[in-house]
Amino acid sequence: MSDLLQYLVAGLSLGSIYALICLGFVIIYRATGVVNFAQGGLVLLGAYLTHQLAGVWHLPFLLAMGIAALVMAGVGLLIERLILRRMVGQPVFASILITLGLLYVLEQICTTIWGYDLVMLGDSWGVRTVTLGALVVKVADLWTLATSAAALLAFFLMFRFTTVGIAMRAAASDPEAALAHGVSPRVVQGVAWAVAGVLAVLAGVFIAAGPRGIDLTVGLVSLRAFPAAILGGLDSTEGAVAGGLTVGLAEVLSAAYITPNAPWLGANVHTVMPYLLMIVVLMVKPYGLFGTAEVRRA
Amino acid sequence: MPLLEVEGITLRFGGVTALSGVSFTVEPGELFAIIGPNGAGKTSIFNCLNGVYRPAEGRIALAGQSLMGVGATQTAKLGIARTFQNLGLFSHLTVLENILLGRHHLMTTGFLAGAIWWGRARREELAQRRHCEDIIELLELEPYRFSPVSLLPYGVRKRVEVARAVAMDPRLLLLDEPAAGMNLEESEDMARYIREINEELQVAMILVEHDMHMVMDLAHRVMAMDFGKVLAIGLPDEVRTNPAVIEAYLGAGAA
Amino acid sequence: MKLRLPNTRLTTEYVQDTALFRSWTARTGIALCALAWLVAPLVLPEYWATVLVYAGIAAIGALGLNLLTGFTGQVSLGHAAFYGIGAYSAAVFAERFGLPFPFWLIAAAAVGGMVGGLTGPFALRLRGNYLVIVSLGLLVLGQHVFENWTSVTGGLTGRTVRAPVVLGPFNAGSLVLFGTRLTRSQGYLYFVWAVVTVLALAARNIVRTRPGRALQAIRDRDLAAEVIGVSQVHYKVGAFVVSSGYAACAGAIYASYARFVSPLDFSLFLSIQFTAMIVVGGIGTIHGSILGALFLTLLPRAIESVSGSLPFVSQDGSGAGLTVQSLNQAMFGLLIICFLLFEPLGIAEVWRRIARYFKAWPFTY
Amino acid sequence: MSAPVNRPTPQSAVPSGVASHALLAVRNLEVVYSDVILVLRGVSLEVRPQSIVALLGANGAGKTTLLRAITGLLTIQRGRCTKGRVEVEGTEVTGSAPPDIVRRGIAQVMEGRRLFAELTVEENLRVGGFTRKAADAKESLGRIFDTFPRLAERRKAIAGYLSGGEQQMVAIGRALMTAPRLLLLDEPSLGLAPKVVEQVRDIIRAVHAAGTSVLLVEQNATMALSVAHYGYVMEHGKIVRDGPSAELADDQDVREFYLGGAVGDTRRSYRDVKTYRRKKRWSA
Repeated sequence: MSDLLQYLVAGLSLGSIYALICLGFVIIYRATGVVNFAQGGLVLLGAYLTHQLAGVWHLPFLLAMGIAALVMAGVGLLIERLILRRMVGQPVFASILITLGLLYVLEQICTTIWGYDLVMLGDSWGVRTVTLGALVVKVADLWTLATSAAALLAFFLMFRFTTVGIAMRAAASDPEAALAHGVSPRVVQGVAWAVAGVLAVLAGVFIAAGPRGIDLTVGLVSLRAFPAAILGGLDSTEGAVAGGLTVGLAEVLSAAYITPNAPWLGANVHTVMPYLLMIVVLMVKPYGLFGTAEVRRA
Repeated sequence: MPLLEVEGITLRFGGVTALSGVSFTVEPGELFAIIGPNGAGKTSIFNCLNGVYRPAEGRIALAGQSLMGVGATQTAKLGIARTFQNLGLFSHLTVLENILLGRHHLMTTGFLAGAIWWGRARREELAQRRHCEDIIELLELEPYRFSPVSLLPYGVRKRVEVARAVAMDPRLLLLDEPAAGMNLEESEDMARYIREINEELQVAMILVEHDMHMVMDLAHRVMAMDFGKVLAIGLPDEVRTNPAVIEAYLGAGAA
Repeated sequence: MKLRLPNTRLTTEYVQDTALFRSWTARTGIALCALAWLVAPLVLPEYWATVLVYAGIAAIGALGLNLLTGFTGQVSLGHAAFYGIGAYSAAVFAERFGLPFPFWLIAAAAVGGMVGGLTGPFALRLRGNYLVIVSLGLLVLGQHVFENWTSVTGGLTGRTVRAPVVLGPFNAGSLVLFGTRLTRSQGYLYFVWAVVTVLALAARNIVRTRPGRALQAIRDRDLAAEVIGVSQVHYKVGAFVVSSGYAACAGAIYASYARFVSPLDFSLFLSIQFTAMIVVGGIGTIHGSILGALFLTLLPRAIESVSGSLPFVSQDGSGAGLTVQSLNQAMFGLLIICFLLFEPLGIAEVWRRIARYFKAWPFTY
Repeated sequence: MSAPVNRPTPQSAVPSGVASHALLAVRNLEVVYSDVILVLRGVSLEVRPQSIVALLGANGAGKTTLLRAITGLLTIQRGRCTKGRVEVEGTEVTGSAPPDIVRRGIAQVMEGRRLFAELTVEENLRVGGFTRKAADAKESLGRIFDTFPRLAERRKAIAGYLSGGEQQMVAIGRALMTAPRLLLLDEPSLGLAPKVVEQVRDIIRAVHAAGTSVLLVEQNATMALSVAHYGYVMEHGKIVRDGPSAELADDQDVREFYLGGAVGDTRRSYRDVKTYRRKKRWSA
């Protein structure tokens, strides 16, 4: 029983990381209608930057994270400014392909600077744990949970009440009409990419925290967040979080219960679990659990 | 026997009732017009007729054969052709290719035969091409045969769409605002084509159009709708002077 | 997508409109290509012959992906999985079932096509972004199977493949021409590019006849296509079958030529490479697929051959610094970005512009 | 194709005298798409303060392109002004970005209304006030709800579910959120029932009465000329006729080709359309 609880906490913590990555997808999807395949690259870069600041230059960890977040917001802005801005009015698949191209460029920038070997993040949480009753919980996991809860709340408030948030929804609905009313896609998409950059740092840090460390596979974790985003529906904030948590739990629980009992499914069946789950759900609900259907009109 | 019988169809989306108890018939060779404010359900009727939407209640039959539960692809084969309010053309294809696509359901070449080309595919392409030339001539599209549709002016595109619909050899042609966004000159041309298709080719038509003059001049019978219900069906003059229609749609200023 | 301006030409018979190569320049171009096909294997050094064999294999895969993405509008990241299925099927059919040459190739393509057809239903229910991610999921599942179905795939360590291309006196592995024994790569160069030619013509013919028009209709306006009688079920599934059949065919030839395959050969990066090929070559054009495959296969080799003299590229594979490998991977990303930004119609369009300058061009639009 | 026609320089039918500059002036504008397709070929047009100006013409004549050139939306469609200038109150704004144009007091209602269908009425209006300070936007919102009480009733309704007339109200209200001095209306009657077209005409009059000038782009010449003071007729990227509305409405060519009137006073029936037609004088 306490095993199960332990797994649940681990699953929720992993799920929160997915949720942070998904929120990155959601904000860009909402602002531009594009799935950002490069988010994994941003996550990787965010983690490496924090490593550089905290692990190599020995800045205080939270300060390092803050600086990395600022830099990554800038990187997001830069990507929007140099590349995505020129794609306004182009077909969706072109934008998808562009972000895929970007993913490869970002990954190679990281390996060029930091190499292929595992490096440590230099976080202050390390392997510290706290004991809550029968549960032993990693401090980093608690931070992960708290941060994603805060990010979710901030998102909800922004899209519902702030003018920028409403403008972002308007721009997603009809970019040209929004532009005609002075909602510059520069502002909206710039904000979206900057926020995505900040979220990438958070996700990257929490993936790499503790003994895990950073290498190229940190970016692969983000690929597993896609099924989470799809499960929730690409345009839904609540969906991103629900999808993230579901996938996190599914992954941890299947690693704990399926792999030992069904070895013929392969040793790492838990890594494909998110995708399996996604495919099953999409067959039933083509726009995810919370997503809004595209209206098909004649 | 009427060509098309629509009996009490009702269509709902979530909580909204788009059509409620709509009934009408179209005779062979008739030019039947539907008028009504935006959102009255005119396009919804088209969508029910060609199988895009499934009405919750009612009955639709084409020449005695029920259309209920028949998918969009099948209705094309049964002889219902349609144009779209905001154009349903394939913009990267040429005018000729668009019209040939109208012949799609009358052709048989599959992937394999197409890939081989020599033999069946080639014979069929040439035969259908010959047929399409007649339609190109009818709608005076000769200068545009090989132009991608997206490079053409709006008025010509509307004509290409009608050509594609005619290429389907339909028994019933649904025209959704064929003259919308056209100037008088283009509207008059369109009216001429509509009459030619109706009278020369003997194709029955349902015409949805906001240009009241065009509707009243061309249609044999007119149905007026509002809020998914039928307000009146009758000869153009009867509908025009119907007080309910004036109140809901035409307004006091209209003659 | 940007638009191509129409070609204007004068013909008096419909038959003339159906000629594939209409102008004298087109016919000259084709003749030159044929000549190059005959001569190149004999004069190229072994290294470049090998490279061109891989380029041909890539071209076959790219043709398939372009039919799906360029002509039907379905973006898919699953192409590498079908390529892998083709490779393993070739191994199984040729080795375990002992099928002779054309049959293992056809069987492999058929298996790929069938599995592709099974994924068709996803495309029917999903659109745009959702489909892309599901195709990514299918690739991941495929890789999982490749890694774990060890009796067929040899697992992560990979397996050897014996699937010789031997048909009567023709043996691509050791071809004898004019009394000279050609190397394996030279022999395969003839074979692979012959297959490319046949499959390119087939694709071209599909595209200009009824099924191809239906695919493009679905791409441009799916609802309107359905209303005029084009069945989305039929043609979307059909597009997946044909496209994955092409991919599997490419994979089978790859396995036959390389004689060794492992799951690492069929990663997401391969899908990205195919995607880059059609973007760079020209989305929605047949010859663009081939041009893109050639360009993107030759470019990394060219970079490798000059990398020794590039100061910022380190030769050693570990640690930091820009390696040839990362430079190549980054190059694919950069090329995708640059072409989509500055020349969305790809090399095919650049070529067209040059050709229009000379008044006419093979494979007229 | 068509030779330039001698015509008087455009001037408003409404005596202004107040401002020395036109509110909006387009001078000899040329627009090219994708570097090859010439859409506007030397267009000049003026809107004086306190006036309603109509721009008539067929689809593809270049009316929407002209609006895009004014509002800066041209670049999205790969279009470019290659010659001429656009001035707002004497200041050149050719090629400015849309938000700058909006800040200069020009608002537009795009063809087809283009509401943000998933947003509520109030959210749609708030987007219209994006370029303004929060307090100003709030004040405008209140004023629009006063002008269109119907919108106040439906402020929480999802815009996509409104009727055609209500949607047009939201679209116009959204444009008025910036308290513009000039409102550009692109085909406001398109796809609306005749009765609703009358409502739209009343709204335009109300907007004008409240002190905003209007440039009305329409195919529906009858409606446009009935509300405008001055009109321009555009064909193939050129202005071929202009004059006070009453004069235009009496012009024989305009009557025949835009108002559907024959030389006499009875309307020509669509049943009697002949293939032969009289050549327009302006494209002689």
